[in-house]
Amino acid sequence: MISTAVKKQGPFFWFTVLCGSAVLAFILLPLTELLTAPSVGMLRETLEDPDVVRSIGLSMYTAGAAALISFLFGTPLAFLLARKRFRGKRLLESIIDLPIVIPHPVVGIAILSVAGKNHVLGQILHELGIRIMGSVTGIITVLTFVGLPFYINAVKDGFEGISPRLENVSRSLGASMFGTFFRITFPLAWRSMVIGFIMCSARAISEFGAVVIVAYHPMVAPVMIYERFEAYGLKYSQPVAVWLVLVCLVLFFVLRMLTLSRPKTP
Amino acid sequence: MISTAVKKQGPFFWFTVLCGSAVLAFILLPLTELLTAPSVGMLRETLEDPDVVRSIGLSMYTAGAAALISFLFGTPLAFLLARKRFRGKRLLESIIDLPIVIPHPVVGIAILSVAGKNHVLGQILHELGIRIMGSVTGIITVLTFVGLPFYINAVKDGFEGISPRLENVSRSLGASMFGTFFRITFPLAWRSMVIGFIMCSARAISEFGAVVIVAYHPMVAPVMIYERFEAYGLKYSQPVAVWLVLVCLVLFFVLRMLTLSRPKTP
Amino acid sequence: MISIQDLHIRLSDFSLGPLDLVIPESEFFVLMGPTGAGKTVLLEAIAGLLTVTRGHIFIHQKEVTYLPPEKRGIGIVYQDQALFPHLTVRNNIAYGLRYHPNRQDRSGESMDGLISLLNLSHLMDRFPGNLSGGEKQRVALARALAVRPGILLLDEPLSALDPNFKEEVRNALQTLHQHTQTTFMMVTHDFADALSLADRAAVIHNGRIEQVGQVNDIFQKPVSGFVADFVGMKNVFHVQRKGPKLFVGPLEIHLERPPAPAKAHIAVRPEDIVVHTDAFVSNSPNRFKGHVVRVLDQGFMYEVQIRVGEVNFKSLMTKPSLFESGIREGDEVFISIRPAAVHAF
Amino acid sequence: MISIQDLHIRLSDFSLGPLDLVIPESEFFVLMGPTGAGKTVLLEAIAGLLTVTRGHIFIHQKEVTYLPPEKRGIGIVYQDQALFPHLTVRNNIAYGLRYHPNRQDRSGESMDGLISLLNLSHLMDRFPGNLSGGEKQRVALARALAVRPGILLLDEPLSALDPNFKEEVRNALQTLHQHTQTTFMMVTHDFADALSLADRAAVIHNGRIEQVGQVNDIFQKPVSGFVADFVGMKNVFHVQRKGPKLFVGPLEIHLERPPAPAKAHIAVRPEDIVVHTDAFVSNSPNRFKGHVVRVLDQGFMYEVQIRVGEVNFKSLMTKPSLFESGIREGDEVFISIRPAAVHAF
Repeated sequence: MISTAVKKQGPFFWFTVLCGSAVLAFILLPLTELLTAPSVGMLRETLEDPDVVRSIGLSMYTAGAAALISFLFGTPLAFLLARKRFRGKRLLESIIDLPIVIPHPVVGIAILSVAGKNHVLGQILHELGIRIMGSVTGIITVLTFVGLPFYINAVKDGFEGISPRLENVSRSLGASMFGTFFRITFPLAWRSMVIGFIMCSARAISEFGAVVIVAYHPMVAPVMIYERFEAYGLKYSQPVAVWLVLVCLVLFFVLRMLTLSRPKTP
Repeated sequence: MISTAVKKQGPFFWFTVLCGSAVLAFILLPLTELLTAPSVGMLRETLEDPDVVRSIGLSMYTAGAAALISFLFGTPLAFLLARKRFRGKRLLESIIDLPIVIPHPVVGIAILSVAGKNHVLGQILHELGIRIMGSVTGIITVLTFVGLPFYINAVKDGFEGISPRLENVSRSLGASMFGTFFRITFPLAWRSMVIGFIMCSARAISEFGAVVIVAYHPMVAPVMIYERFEAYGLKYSQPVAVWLVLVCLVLFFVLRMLTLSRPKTP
Repeated sequence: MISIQDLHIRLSDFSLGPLDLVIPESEFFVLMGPTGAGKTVLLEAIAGLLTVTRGHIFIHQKEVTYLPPEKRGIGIVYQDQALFPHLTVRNNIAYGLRYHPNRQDRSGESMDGLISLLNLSHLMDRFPGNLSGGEKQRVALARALAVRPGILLLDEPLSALDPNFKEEVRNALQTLHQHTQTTFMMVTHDFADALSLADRAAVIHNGRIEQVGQVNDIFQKPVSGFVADFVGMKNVFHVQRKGPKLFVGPLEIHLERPPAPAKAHIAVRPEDIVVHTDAFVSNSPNRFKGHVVRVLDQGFMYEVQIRVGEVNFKSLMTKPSLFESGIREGDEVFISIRPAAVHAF
Repeated sequence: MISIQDLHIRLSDFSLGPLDLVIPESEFFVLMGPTGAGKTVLLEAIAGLLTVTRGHIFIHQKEVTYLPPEKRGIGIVYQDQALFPHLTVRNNIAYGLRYHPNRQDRSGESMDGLISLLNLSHLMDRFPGNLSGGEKQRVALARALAVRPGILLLDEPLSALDPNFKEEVRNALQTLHQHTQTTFMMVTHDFADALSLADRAAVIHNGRIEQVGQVNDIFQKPVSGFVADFVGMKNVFHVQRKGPKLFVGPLEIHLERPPAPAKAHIAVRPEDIVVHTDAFVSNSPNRFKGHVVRVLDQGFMYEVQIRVGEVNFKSLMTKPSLFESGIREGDEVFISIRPAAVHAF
């Protein structure tokens, strides 16, 4: 009797399952093939190559720095967007999302356009001894540009989830807005800041097109993968790619865990 | 009397405005510099270069094709995710989001890994005469991989906004699930499909790192911008970049308009 | 006719059944019960929108338990109307006709009849977004009935409507039921709707039927404490018998007529418990002295809870009368209950 | 003391004022009014959380109109308690103390006093997430009062609570007001709370004060149709005078005593309008024949609307009595009103 309980699903249902399986295979097949292609020995050997370790380290360092800059400048802006209503707010939000849609090499070219010597800003940077082209500074600038929207949007959502009444009560008890932010808003929003930080880092660490324009050297991991592929072919680029993917997957699963276990603020 | 109505904002407010302005300048300065750098003459001249027109055309064609494939395979999957509860749904959603976090050159390498001759799938493709490496097919495959999650997530949200009761009523009136989907669900969700289509296209058109691995030729616009930059320098890459950015901005503003004017389904 | 036999439905957070129910041809049947009792689950199971775990559903002697909804010939009308927002009123109503080609010829006629019966002719080219709640619900009724279903399920069709539209739709329901052969099965939590529309009714609770029968009987002769409470008898007590006398705790309760020996409970409506502040102004045999333990605001009324020894009584007072009497929590008061107001079951 | 002069607040979708109000030191003042009347806006303006468009707010003779909230010495307690979820009860209560160093020495004492007064000592190391609604609200009260504010604003502190917790917090409010010098200003829509707690009250409507005075006076002697309606007098009519006689439309209305000539309205509570089905069983001079135009379900009661000629009366009946009398819409009925139940204003 119980067996009839599984009501027969219609053809439409099986059609959606079929399409879903195709999509799943399309995403998972290349990734599993990539991860299983190099032997363990090759993976270990790759890790002993100081260039590889340096490039992955540089990728993590520059992506982290970009996320840190986003945290410093983006947090107050996210708070402003979450708490205030003002004219032009939608325009401002659109501008913040712009870096998401700009083609990646164009981002690099746009940044070099202001950093060049025939631009006022470029001259100022030159006199200060700051170099964008081919420098770690340049890489961080580019990665901040592509990662910033992800940080701001995540943290804005986080701030919107905190009742402004908590801040009102804090101020009525004598705390200034600065004090209120550091004693109430910040401790309650740190989780969304971590989420924003990870999303920003993940986006930054996977960037290639913008970085390769601004700085082929020093070499971040995606550029090194590209170079190995161009110079030695698929087989020699795979082990580096596996290591970089693993870094990204760790970030991704930490992010998922944080997002799914997210408690509601009362 | 009215002048005192503008209550003095505290220092915290001005601090957030300051940070906001810095972020705004950081995003807008490079973009405006890029857009204003080439003269009108150079822009016109660039448009007369058949290579440029061909590459932008190829970018739009391949991005559109990727969005179309996402539409065909992603729509049923999005419907499944929006309507059914099942075990492993969160895992499935995580897998669909995976392409977002994979570094761009790694996407290309992963796709080549299954398309190579030492992989079963690659052999099948080879026998069918389908080439991935250096072909339009390969470009479309790569762009579909990076764009698919954007389409599925947008359309899933759209389906979730349509009451399943409308579908229930349709079926109680005699329509099958296929009939119901085409007469009720599809006409009500087309807006979110257009949004998903544009988001997928925008993501695909801006991709560089994955494409450059799979196909340097035929040349999509981001690859051409990169080549011009490498071969002739910043000044010669800018006009092409401007035209590509304009295409992206048009997509972006159509998207914003569609998103903001989105009506609630009753 | 609907016949439900030994129905079980298990959902992740709710389970319904075992449930047996027979609703004769052309009846107007009402399903009542508190939120979460399973009213909508039962409706959706009959319509084929939910998977049945066990049991059988027959429509006109034909088993439909595992048929898809489009093969059952059951119409459904939701509280939120669920009109197709992208279709005109005309196309909403005609939506199902293409799936019933054998009824097409007659349906043209039947549709015109429905449209004039429901007074919709001036709305045919409008879109649902521009209609009032009452108009929407009338369109939903026309759409469901246009394909001449054997059964029409109505999921609280009146409760989301403004009072003036409620009347309009209630009248429409009455008219439609008179003019069609369709069996109506309506979920409601409003007694007035049940009383004015239905022949028979069932009270459902925790996925099981508590009582089924004539609407008046359910209201006047509840068979269980739950139903008594549900129909507004807030004072339900277990009684002990000592010879011919009935006791609730230490209090002797007098009834108009001695109840049958099987009846072990009594119920009193809160408005039948009169509260006095001063002394025994009543000559009822049921007079007790107690104190007010709680005064609860209930919108137009206050529920006053009076504790007499170990027994809690609930009385209903209007706001002005509470205010004028000056009764507050903790006050000593006197209550009286007419013997005729005491129901035994 | 709070003194508000010519206050105007313009928000994007609401405007308040002109509004003048004086609340003396240590009073328990209640602000009543329908949803959207501006009660919370007024409270937030006093607390400094909203920008004032025009006018002045004085606290203890000192103008605070443009001071930031942290410089006003005004406590605020919200309906949802707004406890800091990441701090223990102890740290919630002590939160404001560091900003009041001159009160620190005394505050240690005062905090202990508050904690025992509010019976919170066993909860000090718990987090707000684990507390009941009543406990949360008591912690919110302790937190607000720990810094000894001159004014305590309470935004419907009782309305989100379960009935049993409501009583607990109401008692706490009463105790606190007796033990502190703080002026309490509470928003509520519950008459029982206003009657049991407040000295004086104001009724606010569309951003303006309709009536201000003793709570009992507002309840018994409304000065406007809106207030009469708000306190539950649903039958408000304009009267014409013909010599000594009073008419509502064509109906002559008898009062116990002839009203002052300036009074042009009468009001009758719906529960004072008695509906009969059979004939004139009442000997009231106010007896009219009409028909039922609508029966509205209001939870425990039905509002029965009776049209007598051009005049609509609203009566309140319990569900069982409506059912027993068999009254339905369209029926012819008879109504009677005692002269003593007619209020003039």
